[in-house]
Amino acid sequence: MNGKILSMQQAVARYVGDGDSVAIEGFTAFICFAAAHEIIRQRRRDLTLIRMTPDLVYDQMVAAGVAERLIFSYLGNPGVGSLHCIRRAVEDEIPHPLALEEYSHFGMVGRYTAGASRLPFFPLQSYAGTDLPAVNEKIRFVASPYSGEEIAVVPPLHPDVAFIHAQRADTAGNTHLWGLLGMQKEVSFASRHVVVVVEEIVDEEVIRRDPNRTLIPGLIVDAVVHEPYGAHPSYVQGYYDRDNRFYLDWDPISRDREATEAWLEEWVYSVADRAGYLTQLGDERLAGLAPGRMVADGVNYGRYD
Amino acid sequence: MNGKILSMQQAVARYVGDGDSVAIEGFTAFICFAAAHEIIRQRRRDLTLIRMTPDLVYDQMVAAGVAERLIFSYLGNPGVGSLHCIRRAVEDEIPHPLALEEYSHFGMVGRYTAGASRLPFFPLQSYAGTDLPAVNEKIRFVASPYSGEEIAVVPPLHPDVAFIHAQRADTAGNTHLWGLLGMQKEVSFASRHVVVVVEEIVDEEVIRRDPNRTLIPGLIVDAVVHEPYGAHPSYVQGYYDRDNRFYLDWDPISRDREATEAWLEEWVYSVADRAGYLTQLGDERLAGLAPGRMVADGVNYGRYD
Amino acid sequence: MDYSASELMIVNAARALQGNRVVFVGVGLPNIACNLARRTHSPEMELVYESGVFGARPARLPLSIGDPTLVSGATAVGNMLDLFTLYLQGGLVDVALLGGAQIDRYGNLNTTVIGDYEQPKVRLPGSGGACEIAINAGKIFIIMRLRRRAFVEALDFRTSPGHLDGGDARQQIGYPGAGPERVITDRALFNFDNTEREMTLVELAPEETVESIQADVGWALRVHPNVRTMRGPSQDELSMIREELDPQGLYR
Amino acid sequence: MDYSASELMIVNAARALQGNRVVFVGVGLPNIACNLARRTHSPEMELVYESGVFGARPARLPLSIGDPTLVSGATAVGNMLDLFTLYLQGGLVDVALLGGAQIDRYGNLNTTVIGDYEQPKVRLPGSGGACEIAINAGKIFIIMRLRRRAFVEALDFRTSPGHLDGGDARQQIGYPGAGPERVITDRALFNFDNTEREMTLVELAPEETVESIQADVGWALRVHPNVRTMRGPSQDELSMIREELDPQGLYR
Repeated sequence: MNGKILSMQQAVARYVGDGDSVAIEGFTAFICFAAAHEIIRQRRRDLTLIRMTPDLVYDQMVAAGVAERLIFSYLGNPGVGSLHCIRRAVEDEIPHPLALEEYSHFGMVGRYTAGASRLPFFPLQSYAGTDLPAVNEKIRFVASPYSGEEIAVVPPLHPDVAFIHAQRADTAGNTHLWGLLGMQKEVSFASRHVVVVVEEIVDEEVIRRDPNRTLIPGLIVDAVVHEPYGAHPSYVQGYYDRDNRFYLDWDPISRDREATEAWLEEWVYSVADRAGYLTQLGDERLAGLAPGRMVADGVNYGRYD
Repeated sequence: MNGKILSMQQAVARYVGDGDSVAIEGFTAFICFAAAHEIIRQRRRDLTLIRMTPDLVYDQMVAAGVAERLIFSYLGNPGVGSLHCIRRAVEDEIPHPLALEEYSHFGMVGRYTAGASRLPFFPLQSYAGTDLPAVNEKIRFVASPYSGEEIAVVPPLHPDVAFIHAQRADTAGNTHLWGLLGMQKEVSFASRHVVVVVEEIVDEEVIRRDPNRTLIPGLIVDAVVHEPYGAHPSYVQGYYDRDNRFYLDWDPISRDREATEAWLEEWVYSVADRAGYLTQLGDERLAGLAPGRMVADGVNYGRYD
Repeated sequence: MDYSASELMIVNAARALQGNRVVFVGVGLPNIACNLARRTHSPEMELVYESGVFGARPARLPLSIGDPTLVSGATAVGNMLDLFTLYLQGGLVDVALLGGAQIDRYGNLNTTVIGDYEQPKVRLPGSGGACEIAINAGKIFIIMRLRRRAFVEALDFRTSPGHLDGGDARQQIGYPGAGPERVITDRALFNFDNTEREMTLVELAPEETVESIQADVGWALRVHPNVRTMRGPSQDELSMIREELDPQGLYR
Repeated sequence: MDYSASELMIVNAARALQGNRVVFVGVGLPNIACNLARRTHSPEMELVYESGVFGARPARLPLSIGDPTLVSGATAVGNMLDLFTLYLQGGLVDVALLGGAQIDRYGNLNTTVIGDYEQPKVRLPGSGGACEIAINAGKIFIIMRLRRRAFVEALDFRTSPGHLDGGDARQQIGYPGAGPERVITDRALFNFDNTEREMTLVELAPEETVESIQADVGWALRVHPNVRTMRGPSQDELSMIREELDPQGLYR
């Protein structure tokens, strides 16, 4: 067991400082609420929060007052409605103002990719003829040296730290992820520090028997946190389903500032860690999220010696 | 069984015409010699051959006189030495002149990616300070609108047809490939027509039980050819090893024009198809290439209904 | 036969999808419409989701565009870079369904803010993938409820381009896609089949008139010489929606 | 002790790799040198191959940079776009080993042609990944046999940049990597530890002299004030090469 295995409390204490830029990614899946709640508990401030879809995870963090800036592409409670806490911050400066830096999904995809690839810019067919470049000076245009046609570009993005949830990793941080890959690989390569949070820690041989499934190499991983159900109420493919009841419940809670603070008190501040959160949630609630089995057929890589 | 299942003879007759640009890709692995030999047998002419590493497969095609142009990044018999037939064409115009369009590996990676992505150019950190841009006017430079720094760019590449060898596909052309992914995905998306050549045709459900393993969707596949050992003497991960003896044997053969033509007569022109080639090669030779087993652990995607 | 405004939109959207192979799907009404189309006239239809899924075979109504039921049993699932570069920008999407908080006569859409950008009255979700979808997809079908606050003379913010200022503006700017072809609402259907590429009223729901629609549209509405009546849902379509696609009636 | 010129190069290259975590490996001598380093002083060393393999654990001597033994048991295998963008251009490669048909005093390399490009006397393989490796890798070790035809005053073609025209030319042009740090040959070792970044003779094989080396170098050679003697292979190193890494003696 090497030194990369940390508790979430240790990982946040070590890799998240006031004023840092933090990316808790995962497109509608693998959203590491466990990391978000620990950051709230440790009362970080003035963070720049980076996510394509801020989702409930950043709605909660903004309500808790940890953020001063948001870099994103879609502000919504997927399938339900608005993110009321973020709207309160933007529309009414509650609990305090929140600066927005806004892209389209493809723009965020491009910023992560340019960051991961050490490119000065990423070209994409978007933005021309819209009002987005007028409100974000980082969106610019370059002329092709072949056709002369103009194409939009976005600059690299380098979060100070990324929290990436996945199914399994070995103790060195070599990580297998299956299902929606989102931009987990690119944001990891783009970030200065990477914390991988997994449902299971597995033997190195499990990873090496399927190297094409390795999305993130331990080489770029600073810490590995073993946190089962760490993505609840979002989901982990093959491990648990999205807890949609919570996504629906959050709508009325988040519309009301006091109800939101009461929720944060009950589910974040007054629990010590993820284990405490899960105990409070109850086994029955978790059992109801278990999917059936659909197992991929094994493939033979062959032994060549 | 839908209309995409063709014999190699049918696929070449339908998708390769004189003067076309053809990409038989696969970086040192999955090299579809079966397609190359059928193109030679059907005596196509004036082809533009596209491959990062022309390898023996294009050395044989150039010797057979099918090519007038080569787009590539590394001309060598990997681990052995030179490609003597291609050198004869370039140095001595035998059997006739061969025009070269030359990049680095990253440049070819970029051309395929730009083609697959419908981008006007692909930026890469390369070429500055070298003699390559002077001999290839397609390599150009663009200034970053952020830092002003210049970065090299290459234009999109769109082969008329790509032949992609893989382990398995369903009858719609949805293809699983594991091992060295090379640029098989990008060249497929970049090409006007795609012929997938596989060791095994499998049920659609085998593909759908592991969608992350699908490198090429049937959507972009025109034909599926079932051709076991179609990549010999190169290899297919988990199915057979590279036949290194042939790579070594080719060196003296290819140094001599008559020996090369005798080889083409014996192994290409005088065999009807891949089955004939394999019969001539013998089961013992093939049995000697069988790897041991190293099977990936199954993963559960879960059933969500 | 009794049906809701949503059901009328869903069946009309599903019918409009006929003949399209690859459809870029949003969640909600568009998702039900696409799945209805697959189960009726277009079994070969391939569903693409911006979450990175191609050829989804959802075993249940997806709760979001990232629902795990979209992954299990799909043809291919890659990262979002592949989805946006190879599939969308690569030109493989035949049609995409979009909606918005505001639309103008040329089918330009606003999903960003109501009011001033810096001091918004209402902060909307923003683009998501809509901006590049509107530019790169082969064509666009717009699905939204027809309300006065939505059909406006001038957008507060242009998030996703339709026909810009009309005419051949899209070709001038060099967009790969053809832009909005239809607007499907709960009260009327529109197309853009004219050289100005201006939204034109072509069908009315039974209880609507040209006047009742004009009353809720913020500009002088262009009307087709012979306006037809929207065809309502068939019994088969209704039972498929109510029994299979949206049993809980989330989108009733 | 009796050993070959290749073995002398291999052990000196392996020793030079000490302290480097991520090594970009070519096939042949460099591959044997890297595997020797892993099995001796650097068990933590990660091997990267341009074929898309990271953290290879080859069970046999790879026959090419795409040998299947590099895939089975590797840490991660991705496509070549990932390898070149995320790993190489991304700045994760500490050191890469390169060779060439011609080298000049500043460590610039030619692997493209001998003679004129259009009418070449000898058509060489070309760049492969060498051009971008020379630009992006943290630093470069050059491994090649010292011969008069190879160590030339002026290259016929500059395929991979070393220190260009010397001095701070690399920084001026904006390369991310530091460029050539050592040249390891069968007869002498060189470094570039001077402000002109010019190849400097620092070690000689036992039977060589400054004069015998100068005789096969096409320019007035810069010589370190106190030239040392190259350390030959140890018995352990030799037996590991001969018994485990290259039992058939392919690179003897």
